[in-house]
Amino acid sequence: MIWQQLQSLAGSYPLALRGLGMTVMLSLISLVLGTLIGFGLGILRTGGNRLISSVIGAWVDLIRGTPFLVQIFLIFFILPELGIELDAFSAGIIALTNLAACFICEIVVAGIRSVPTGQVEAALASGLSRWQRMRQVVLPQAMRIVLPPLVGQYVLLIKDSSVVSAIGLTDLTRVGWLVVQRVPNGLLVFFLVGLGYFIVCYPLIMLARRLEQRIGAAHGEVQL
Amino acid sequence: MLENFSFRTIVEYLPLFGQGLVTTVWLSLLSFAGALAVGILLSAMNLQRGWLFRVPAKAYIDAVRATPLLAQLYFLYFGLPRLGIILPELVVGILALSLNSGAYVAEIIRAGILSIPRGQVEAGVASGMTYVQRMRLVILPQAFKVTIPPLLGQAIVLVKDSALLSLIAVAELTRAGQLLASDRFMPAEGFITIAAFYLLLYYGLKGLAALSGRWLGQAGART
Amino acid sequence: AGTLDDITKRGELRVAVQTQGPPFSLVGAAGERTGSSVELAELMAKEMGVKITFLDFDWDGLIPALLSGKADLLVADMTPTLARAMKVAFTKPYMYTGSTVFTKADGKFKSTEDCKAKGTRIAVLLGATGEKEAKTAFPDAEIKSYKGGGPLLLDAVNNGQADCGVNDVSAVKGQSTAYPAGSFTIMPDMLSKEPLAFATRYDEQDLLIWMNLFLDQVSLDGRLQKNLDYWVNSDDWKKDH
Amino acid sequence: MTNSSSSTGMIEFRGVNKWFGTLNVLRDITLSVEPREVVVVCGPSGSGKSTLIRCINGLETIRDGDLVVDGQRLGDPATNMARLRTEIGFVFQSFNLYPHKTALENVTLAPIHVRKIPRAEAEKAGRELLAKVGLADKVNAYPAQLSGGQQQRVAIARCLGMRPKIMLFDEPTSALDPEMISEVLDVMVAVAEEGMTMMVVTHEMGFARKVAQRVVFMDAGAIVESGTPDEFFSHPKTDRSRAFLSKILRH
Amino acid sequence: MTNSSSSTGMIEFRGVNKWFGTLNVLRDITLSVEPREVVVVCGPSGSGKSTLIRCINGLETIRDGDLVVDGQRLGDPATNMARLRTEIGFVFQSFNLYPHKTALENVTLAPIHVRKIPRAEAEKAGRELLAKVGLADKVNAYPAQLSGGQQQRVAIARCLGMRPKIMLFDEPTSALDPEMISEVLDVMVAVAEEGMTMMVVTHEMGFARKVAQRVVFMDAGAIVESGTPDEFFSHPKTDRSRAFLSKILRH
Ligand SMILES: Nc1ncnc2c1ncn2[C@@H]1O[C@H](COP(=O)(O)OP(=O)(O)OP(=O)(O)O)[C@@H](O)[C@H]1O
Ligand SMILES: Nc1ncnc2c1ncn2[C@@H]1O[C@H](COP(=O)(O)OP(=O)(O)OP(=O)(O)O)[C@@H](O)[C@H]1O
Ligand SMILES: [Mg+2]
Ligand SMILES: [Mg+2]
Repeated sequence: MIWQQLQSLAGSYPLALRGLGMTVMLSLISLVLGTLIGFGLGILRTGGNRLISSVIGAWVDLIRGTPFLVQIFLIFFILPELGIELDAFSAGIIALTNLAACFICEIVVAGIRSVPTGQVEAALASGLSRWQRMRQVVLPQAMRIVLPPLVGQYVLLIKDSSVVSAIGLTDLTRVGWLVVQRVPNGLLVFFLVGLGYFIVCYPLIMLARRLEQRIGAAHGEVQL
Repeated sequence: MLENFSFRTIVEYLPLFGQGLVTTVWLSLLSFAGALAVGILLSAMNLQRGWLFRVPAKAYIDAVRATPLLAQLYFLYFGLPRLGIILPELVVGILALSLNSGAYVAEIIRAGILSIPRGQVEAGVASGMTYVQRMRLVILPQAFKVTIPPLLGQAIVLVKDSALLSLIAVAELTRAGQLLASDRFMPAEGFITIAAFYLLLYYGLKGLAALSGRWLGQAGART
Repeated sequence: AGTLDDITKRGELRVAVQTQGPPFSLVGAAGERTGSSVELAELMAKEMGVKITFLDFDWDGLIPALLSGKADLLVADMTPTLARAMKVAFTKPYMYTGSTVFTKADGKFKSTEDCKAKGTRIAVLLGATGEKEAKTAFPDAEIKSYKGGGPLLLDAVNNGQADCGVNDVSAVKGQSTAYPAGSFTIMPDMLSKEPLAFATRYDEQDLLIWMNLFLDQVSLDGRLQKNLDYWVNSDDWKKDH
Repeated sequence: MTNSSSSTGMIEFRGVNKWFGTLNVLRDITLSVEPREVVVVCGPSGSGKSTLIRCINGLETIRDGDLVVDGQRLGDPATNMARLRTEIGFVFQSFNLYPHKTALENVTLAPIHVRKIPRAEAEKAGRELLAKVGLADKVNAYPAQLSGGQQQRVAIARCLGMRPKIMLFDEPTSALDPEMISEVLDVMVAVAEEGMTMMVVTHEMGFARKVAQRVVFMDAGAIVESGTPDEFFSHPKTDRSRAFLSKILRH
Repeated sequence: MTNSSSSTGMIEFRGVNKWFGTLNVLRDITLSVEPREVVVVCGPSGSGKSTLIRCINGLETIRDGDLVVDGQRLGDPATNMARLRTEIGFVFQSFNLYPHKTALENVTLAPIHVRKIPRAEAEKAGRELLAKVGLADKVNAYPAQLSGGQQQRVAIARCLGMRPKIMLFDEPTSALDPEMISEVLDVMVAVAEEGMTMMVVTHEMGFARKVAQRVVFMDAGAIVESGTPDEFFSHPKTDRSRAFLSKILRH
């Protein structure tokens, strides 16, 4: 029986590849955009302007506090009532990018706040501009704090991208659900789905670890 | 969908949402407690110098982070019975969430600990504190402050992930909304109500995080 | 202009489907979309003289897709309950089915009566009509509502996480074929008789009238019966997909 | 120079007060430092010396009184603080080196990014400066790999590298041995002689005697006495300063 | 005392070498400090003084040679380092106060948790110690709210509070004004007279003359000269130390 199931599974590989491709495309685009926007929001949020900071804060709270499924429904099904018609892929990208940006914003804010004030003072005292202070002094040190949760977030987002199947995109998880109807071995099918995600996520985790070590070495790593 | 939005139906379903909310809350609380325990254990293993503990901890953390909760849930729910272990749905659910979130928590804690300046560790060492004392008195209190925001983030992720448990027949908040959507074909009412409840939980968690931050943080911010 | 005019102008019929599994809607080994409902929808588009576009949603997205106008009609094995009909317009039923009880073949639950024992664990699908019927038919049992499709129920019963399953009889028959023959006992008696219908919106009266006429026509000329015989009443489809 | 004042002082405190909560850490400070003047600030620990000079480049804000630096009033919306700060060098009591940058990078960061000096040139100058403070062989070391005195010298070199108009030093030789102190002070003297305005918090009385035009003695947030080094060391006017000086001399 | 050695030295370096990468920071150090002896270590910046005393409580590991402290050989598996360290007080060059604890909590943390002294008693002793170093009014301040010199005094009080057998000070008065230096040194002298073994990295020659039994002069990782303060200051034996001393005296 297992043999027959495997055979049947093997036949589904074009579908699986399509799903994997969709997952990779969706997450890649929205992670890149989300990171850029998220860093921007994080920097703006710590920038000292009360109004900007609280508007961003409220938005981030709203997005972090509600299920992604609902967000994607609002973008895909409700926005048209306001005259904004989007195809499923664009809606998925917008929803995922927004989600990524909001989570990354919080991570960046926490990282920036962790840099000792003496560092900012030193940068102030040598007349670095606000942006130079960020770029040269604060962000590089904040990255130590930011990197691990950032990668955690990337990986979570790659997995969150599966929610887009609710608006009709066939991603890797959806492929799993489709295949499991013909090959009723959920354990096997979802093991393979898991493997697919692993192939995408693991290199990312490894990359982060390498970067972390490089940063850590320069700082003189803590020996506990 | 919005023009015929029916608050009346939502009110009719409120008891169901209430039950779901209660389940989500206690389920998430237990799971997060579990995740903290798993995370602390894993990060302690991961920070050891010898490979004996570090390597398995790292492998576990990577494997869990790199695969979706859905697959893990499947593995626990349908895989364990093949090994002769049949657990009730709720137990499997809490177990899955704890084990999953624990891996993320472990990374968060590790990052927090590594952010403590080396001098702090040395000061503890020099006054003859044991490893545990150093951790408890010097490092963790400082690390916790850096750690609270990402832990809050993880808690939120966990609360929302708990919706996946409806897959294995656990009746939580999301399911209440789905019922409204499928019995009455009122998806907008169902899902927007869920969102409102989750937002409520989110602000609750945020308040807790702020409280614990103040409690742990006190005034010693700079240097 | 009516919906039918729009469809003609567009040259495209947009049909929301849920790929919930054989025999109604499935994705074949080669990735092709097929099944009883799917073929009926294709037939509809052919009669309209337009091409068909399938929008594939999961259960959560299905109704929003129809209500928001992303799709013209909704083709799934959906029971037209009166509560649901407050929101969407159903066609007349095109077939009747019902929920049935199934158990693991070598288990100790041999009949529907066995499943009524106190504490029996009954697997049902979240939100499906089977869920409600199980509650009335098995008042003493523990109802477990799963989400994610019929095969999951079979898996749960097969693995021993539930003692009995309740689901649409055609779905159970279609989906159990993926297991070795004789894995499950499917009870001959049905818990209920329920119609299946297509759904559209109340603001699409012209389309609704057309679809009802379509159903009349295909049942008169036998094309409906042919479809059901191939997909639902036999295993013939398995040879081709 | 929109908000220039009548005085010619490079740094002008006029009735400045500052509080930390209930602690009046600067009391009615009035002090004018002329261009090219070198002022040494001394006084007991906790008397407000660091706070005083931190105010000058706006790291601390003042509650009342006026503080005018290089003709620009601090706290005035028209004052471009970032611009002003490029003209003020600062050496922190706790160094505040950038831990993620090497010694050389610490020194060249501001010249390259603020002064827009070409990298190659800035690095050449940086190397020379580091050599001057005896760190030719530590150019590529990170702060965590440097001894306390080496870190302090990097901090001094970082400040000198900006070639500002005003230099503020907060105990710049505290971590140095006597030998190194005199070398570093020599570097500072050479800079002072090029015509820079300097305020130095230090207890190196040798340095005070040699280069300072004025010594300011603070206690409990107030300026108790201010005069030429000769006056101050030989004829202290107040009991407080006499007591302070007697400890130095005894010891 | 399983691995006690024949010698009676409280701290015994025997041919100790240490490398940082390619840098031989400690070269063939052989040095024996008797119980109750007070040794002053001096030498130019970067000569390895901090590294030397950091080795004694095992903050740095040595590559070869033996280091025996209180009869226990470091690096020996039988040595309980945590136990040993409770007997060794250490004042860091960079203070390393706990930023999340008040001054008093910094002082009482180890006595309460390591020495298991009842909290009330530890706090009473802590308050007294802080008063001795002139910080009676800063008991509840956090490190970030203290001036440099105040932080350093908390660090010294924290070390004294443990009442260890051996005390190691790394430039304990670098951030203090001369007045405060003499007060803090008086506290240290009082402690020394109670019979503690002390190694003090300092350039306060006044302190050296007054309490040290021995002065050790280091350069480039090696001990160049070692002798009584009188010998060292009046009749330095090597050119290197003569040059070093001439700078101190000149300045
Ligand atoms: N972690 C490290 N990695 C590499 N080199 C180091 C490290 N720590 C110290 N060094 C180097 O070792 C040498 C001795 O350092 P040490 O801190 O012992 O000097 P020191 O005598 O205490 O100087 P100071 O009086 O300036 O504090 C210095 O040249 C320093 O650059
Ligand atoms: N952030 C703060 N909050 C509260 N009090 C503070 C703060 N910073 C400094 N103080 C207090 O202000 C006073 C002056 O501090 P300052 O750092 O200016 O002293 P200082 O003269 O530089 O002393 P030292 O020579 O020890 O460095 C001290 O009593 C200190 O405790
Ligand atoms: Mg100061
Ligand atoms: Mg040192």
